Amino acid sequence: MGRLLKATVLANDQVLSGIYKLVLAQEWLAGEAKPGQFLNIRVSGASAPLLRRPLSIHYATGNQVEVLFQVVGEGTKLLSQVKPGEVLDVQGPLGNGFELNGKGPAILVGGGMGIAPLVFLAARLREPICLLGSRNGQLLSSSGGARLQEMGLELQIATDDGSLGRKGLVTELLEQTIDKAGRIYTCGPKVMLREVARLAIEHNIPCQVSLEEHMACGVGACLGCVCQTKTVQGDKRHSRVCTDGPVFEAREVVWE
Amino acid sequence: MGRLLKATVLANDQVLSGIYKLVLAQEWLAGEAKPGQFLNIRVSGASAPLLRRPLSIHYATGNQVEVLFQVVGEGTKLLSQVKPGEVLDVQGPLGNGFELNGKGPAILVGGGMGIAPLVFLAARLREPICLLGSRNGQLLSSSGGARLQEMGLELQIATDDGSLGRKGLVTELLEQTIDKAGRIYTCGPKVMLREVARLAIEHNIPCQVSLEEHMACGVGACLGCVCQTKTVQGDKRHSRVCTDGPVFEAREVVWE
Amino acid sequence: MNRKDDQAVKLAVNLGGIFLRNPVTTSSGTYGFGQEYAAYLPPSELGAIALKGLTREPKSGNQMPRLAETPSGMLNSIGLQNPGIEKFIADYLPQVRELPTKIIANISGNSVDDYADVAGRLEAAGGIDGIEINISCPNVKHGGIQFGTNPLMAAQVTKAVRDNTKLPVIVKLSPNVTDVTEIARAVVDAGADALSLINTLLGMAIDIKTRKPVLANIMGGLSGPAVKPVAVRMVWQVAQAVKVPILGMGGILTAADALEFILAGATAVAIGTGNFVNPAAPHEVVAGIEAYCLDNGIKDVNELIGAAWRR
Amino acid sequence: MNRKDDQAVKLAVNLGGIFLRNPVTTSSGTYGFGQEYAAYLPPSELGAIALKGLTREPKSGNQMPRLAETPSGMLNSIGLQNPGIEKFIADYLPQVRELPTKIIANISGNSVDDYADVAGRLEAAGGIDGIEINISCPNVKHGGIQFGTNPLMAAQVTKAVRDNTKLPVIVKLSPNVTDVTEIARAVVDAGADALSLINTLLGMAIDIKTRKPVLANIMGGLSGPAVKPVAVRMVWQVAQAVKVPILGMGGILTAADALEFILAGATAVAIGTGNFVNPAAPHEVVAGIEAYCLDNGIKDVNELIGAAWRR
Ligand SMILES: Cc1cc2nc3c(=O)[nH]c(=O)nc-3n(C[C@H](O)[C@H](O)[C@H](O)COP(=O)(O)OP(=O)(O)OC[C@H]3O[C@@H](n4cnc5c(N)ncnc54)[C@H](O)[C@@H]3O)c2cc1C
Ligand SMILES: Cc1cc2nc3c(=O)[nH]c(=O)nc-3n(C[C@H](O)[C@H](O)[C@H](O)COP(=O)(O)OP(=O)(O)OC[C@H]3O[C@@H](n4cnc5c(N)ncnc54)[C@H](O)[C@@H]3O)c2cc1C
Ligand SMILES: Cc1cc2nc3c(=O)[nH]c(=O)nc-3n(C[C@H](O)[C@H](O)[C@H](O)COP(=O)(O)O)c2cc1C
Ligand SMILES: Cc1cc2nc3c(=O)[nH]c(=O)nc-3n(C[C@H](O)[C@H](O)[C@H](O)COP(=O)(O)O)c2cc1C
Ligand code: FES
Ligand code: FES
Repeated sequence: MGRLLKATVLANDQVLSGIYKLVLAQEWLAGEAKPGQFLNIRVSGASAPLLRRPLSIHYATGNQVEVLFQVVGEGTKLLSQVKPGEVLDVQGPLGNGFELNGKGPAILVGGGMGIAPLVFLAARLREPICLLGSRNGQLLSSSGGARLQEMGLELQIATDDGSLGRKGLVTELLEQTIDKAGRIYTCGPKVMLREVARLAIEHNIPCQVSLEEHMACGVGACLGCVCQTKTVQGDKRHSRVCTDGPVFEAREVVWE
Repeated sequence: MGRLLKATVLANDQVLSGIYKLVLAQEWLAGEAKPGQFLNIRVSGASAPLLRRPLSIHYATGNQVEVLFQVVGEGTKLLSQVKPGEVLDVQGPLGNGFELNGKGPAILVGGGMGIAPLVFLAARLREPICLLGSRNGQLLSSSGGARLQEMGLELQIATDDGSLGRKGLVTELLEQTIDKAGRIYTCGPKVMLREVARLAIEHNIPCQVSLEEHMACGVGACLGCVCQTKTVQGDKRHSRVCTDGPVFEAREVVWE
Repeated sequence: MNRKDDQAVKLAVNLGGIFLRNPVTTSSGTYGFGQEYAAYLPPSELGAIALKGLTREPKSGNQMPRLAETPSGMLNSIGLQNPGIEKFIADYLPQVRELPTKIIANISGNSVDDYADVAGRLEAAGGIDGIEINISCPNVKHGGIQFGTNPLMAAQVTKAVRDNTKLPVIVKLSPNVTDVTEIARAVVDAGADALSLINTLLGMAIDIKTRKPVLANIMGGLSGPAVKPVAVRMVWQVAQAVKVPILGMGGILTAADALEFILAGATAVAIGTGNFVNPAAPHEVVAGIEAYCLDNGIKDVNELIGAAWRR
Repeated sequence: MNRKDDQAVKLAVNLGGIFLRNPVTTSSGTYGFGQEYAAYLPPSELGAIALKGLTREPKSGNQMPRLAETPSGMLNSIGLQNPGIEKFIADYLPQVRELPTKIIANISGNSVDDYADVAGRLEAAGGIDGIEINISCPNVKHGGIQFGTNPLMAAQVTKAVRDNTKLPVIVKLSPNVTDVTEIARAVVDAGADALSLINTLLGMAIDIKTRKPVLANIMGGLSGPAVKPVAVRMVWQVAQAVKVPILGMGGILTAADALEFILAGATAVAIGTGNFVNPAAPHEVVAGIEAYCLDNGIKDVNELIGAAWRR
């Protein structure tokens, strides 16, 4: 269960143009956090921007929690201006997170900023294989690729411009590797997730996908963030990404 | 005529709890500014707080313009958090300012934060006598009193708690000194202004009062900031504090 | 000794027969069925919780996207997603009933009969302290807003519910009308014990990249601080037009906001969007109202109701 | 060579017979008589300027305070302070006429006759390119808002002005109504060449220290970004209900805001409160619309009008 917390900013460094690594001192949160969970961070004391911003936990250890974020609008811009020593109003940890237990080799498939939360996940799994994709090599490294490499993991890389790894899509890497997979974990853009899910279902491999939706409450109270899911019997319903997810089993999601 | 300017923050220091001195690098503005004029400063890039904040020019010299302000709400709080090196969106100089020419000794009557703009005025007058009032001595010094003293001017001081100068009201000081006055300049709380105006009119001494009103445009376009004024014939009208003022001749104002 | 006896300030209010320990409640659709925020704020600190809107049949709600942030506000088009009255009573009410605060059920329908039926079933099931009739939800095609903008239909719905339950009946008014007092008078004459206002303002946003409306439902309801001036104005108008108590809401984040509503004539207030921004808001608002009363020598918060116009 | 020929994007629009060089105008009551902001923005960059509301007799306006800031917005209750039509024509019009942009006079009245008279005198005086009828000002006791909330009266005023002038007639609609399309249809049937919307939302604020309304006039008009979702929704509704062009406004600060209105169906937009926040806003909005068109291969801004619903 999440809590409303005060977290002191230890660092907030630009790791690449428009990408920041925010390091927070919050011991309780660091102890509680599970890979795949997220925080809901207040970015302004004024009434605009009004809503909290949902951001995944990039890493957590000791008394520190890290968030890796990209500046895309007003809220993330304000967050990028936060200075060490300031105290942030942080709600979390939120969401269900990834199920770490499972059989066979774990393959992690990350695209773009979706690589960020996989770093925390990779640290909690036994020798996962990481398939990473991004627009270019710099972006890929800065959104968690470099960190995964430092962890000594097997990486397979695809970039749109071929500046790092193979030129192409990360899902092409998955097609080649999927036979080795015991289970798949994935986070990234919707189109990528859909293709990863399709492959996993086709090969009958358990696959956990982390979804993203615009959120208001982050705790399941507003029903603003739903996605279509289905039961084994095929009954469809609206599930809340914030509390029923953000991590869903691929075959539960209605991918249209 | 005011302009829309970018001004680099050189310093923004807390001079006393809740009072800040903002120093801006803006050569054109520093050259153009006249005592009694004000700036309209944007305090947020977001839509809340929405309106600019009107703040008097505390001092201007060379390429620097100073503003002395008190944190009273959200806007001034945000302004107090601005760091050196940041660039502010400043509109000014606005308003008519004080008429510096006039006969006889000038007496300046300042109350509370109303002392701040008198510093710039005092620097442009020949040996004015400064009558200053505030809640206590610390506040009085920090809102411009110390600066006026450094300028070697004759100061007469009254504080509510008697911690500096005489215990009482600055208007009591004025009653004792008014016979020496050739002209009076005053800025401060409305009740004080009204009493200063009353004394000046009674003694038939020209008196320029600087008024304050909530503002939206600051340039005379919205008619939001009016005060009642009257002509010599006694015809009443609504005048704009931002452009017809903020400085008015005491006998033109309808003091009710 | 009862904790209340210690309090220097009396905060309890009577909202048309629902006795609230303090005037601060949470609004329908923003607080789920009362469980979601329980870890952040003990429900015992709240005057009441209004439940997510219920309908006769289950509703899966509108398509996504359902949310858009706007300057100091947000648009939502949830479309009354809810399990339906039957499943609610079976699966959710047992837990809801245990919440240590007053429970207000919020109901919507496509017909007068729907409203009466749902109200009756809720009373029969037990554990509900009051019924809030939502005649003003802008997010559903049939019913909803039509009832809320027409005084005759609003009165009809109110009367049907009134006749079918002994529970206190609150009617929730739409702000999307020319004269809110006209509707207010009509539903009070039809038997409303209290009024709540405002529901959301009808709004929309367009995505200039796709050149389409942001919300799948095209339009949605605007809430949050942006609407506060409109909400305070309507509470002010309605409070002077009718004699029943008012539950005021629309953009409340702080105790100062809540006090504006109370001074305008609200007996109690509800926090909606404010919970998303600050889950501790209801707690802070209660504490802030108490502090304000202490600072101003007010012994009973009821003295403040409508104080901005009552002379 | 004409500067316009160089432009890759055609920005000129026809607002019911008023030909604007670009779709960006400034709104009535926020731009004085066009002189106050001239030092900040060359009027030649604007599609048009709407003048501060004029009445038959001089008006000293409401008491102070007239302003209150609200979340992402502001309340005003100026009360149509203006020199009256006679003094305006004698003392101000000579300078207004020289402004290098289209001039829209905004008129208000206490009676149908007032409106017709002021419109006639303005046309006779010359130098005005269009008349905007303010039937929606919430800040005056008589006339004003009553005309704006009643379709019959709105039509009457429109027809009287229509019959008394050959100038293009724009009717400015109030958002404080249940169904804005009803009023829109009524005034278009009565001869309006264009519609402008929205005027301000009726709102209020209470000072919890004094326990009185902040504004001397009690209520005021809410404007600024807070109202944008309501304004975009109304433009969307009205644009699909009538065939005349729309001047869209309410909370525009940036080109993205302006594009929302155009995509919703506005032929041109007006910036009001945005000028106070950023006197360069109109310039930035024109530049931003042009850049958007270039980026998206749009040759003529007219292609974007209503593109969010026109298929
Ligand atoms: C569970 C979850 C985890 C996330 N983790 C990360 C992360 O680790 N790193 C990262 O860079 N980004 C992450 N995002 C996306 C991040 O929330 C958005 O980029 C951010 O909210 C944008 O805010 P803004 O004000 O800068 O942009 P604006 O576009 O101005 O935001 C406008 C509104 O839309 C919402 N919004 C915009 N984009 C998104 C989006 N992609 N997802 C949800 N809401 C959005 C904002 O919250 C805001 O309410 C995550 C989103 C979710 C739902
Ligand atoms: C011509 C002029 C010169 C001024 N010079 C100074 C100065 O040199 N130093 C200084 O400390 N203050 C000065 N003030 C007052 C200053 O403008 C306000 O304290 C400030 O706007 C408060 O903003 P806020 O957001 O912190 O407070 P809030 O109370 O949150 O502001 C809410 C709204 O009310 C307005 N407002 C609140 N108080 C005032 C006020 N006293 N006057 C005008 N508008 C107000 C704000 O601008 C804002 O729009 C001056 C005001 C005027 C009109
Ligand atoms: C996400 C969301 C869902 C809502 N659902 C309902 C509802 O089911 N029934 C209802 O009467 N009001 C509903 N409302 C309206 C709120 O109860 C409240 O009237 C409105 O949001 C204004 O208050 P606020 O500004 O504090 O949010 C909803 C509001 C939001 C934001
Ligand atoms: C200070 C002020 C004065 C106004 N005066 C008038 C007026 O005289 N006539 C009129 O039709 N509208 C008047 N308006 C309404 C604006 O023209 C505009 O319709 C409204 O403010 C919404 O646009 P905005 O959010 O861009 O300000 C006024 C608005 C403000 C803020
Ligand atoms: S964000 Fe409110 S339910 Fe998920
Ligand atoms: S602030 Fe607009 S006229 Fe003075």
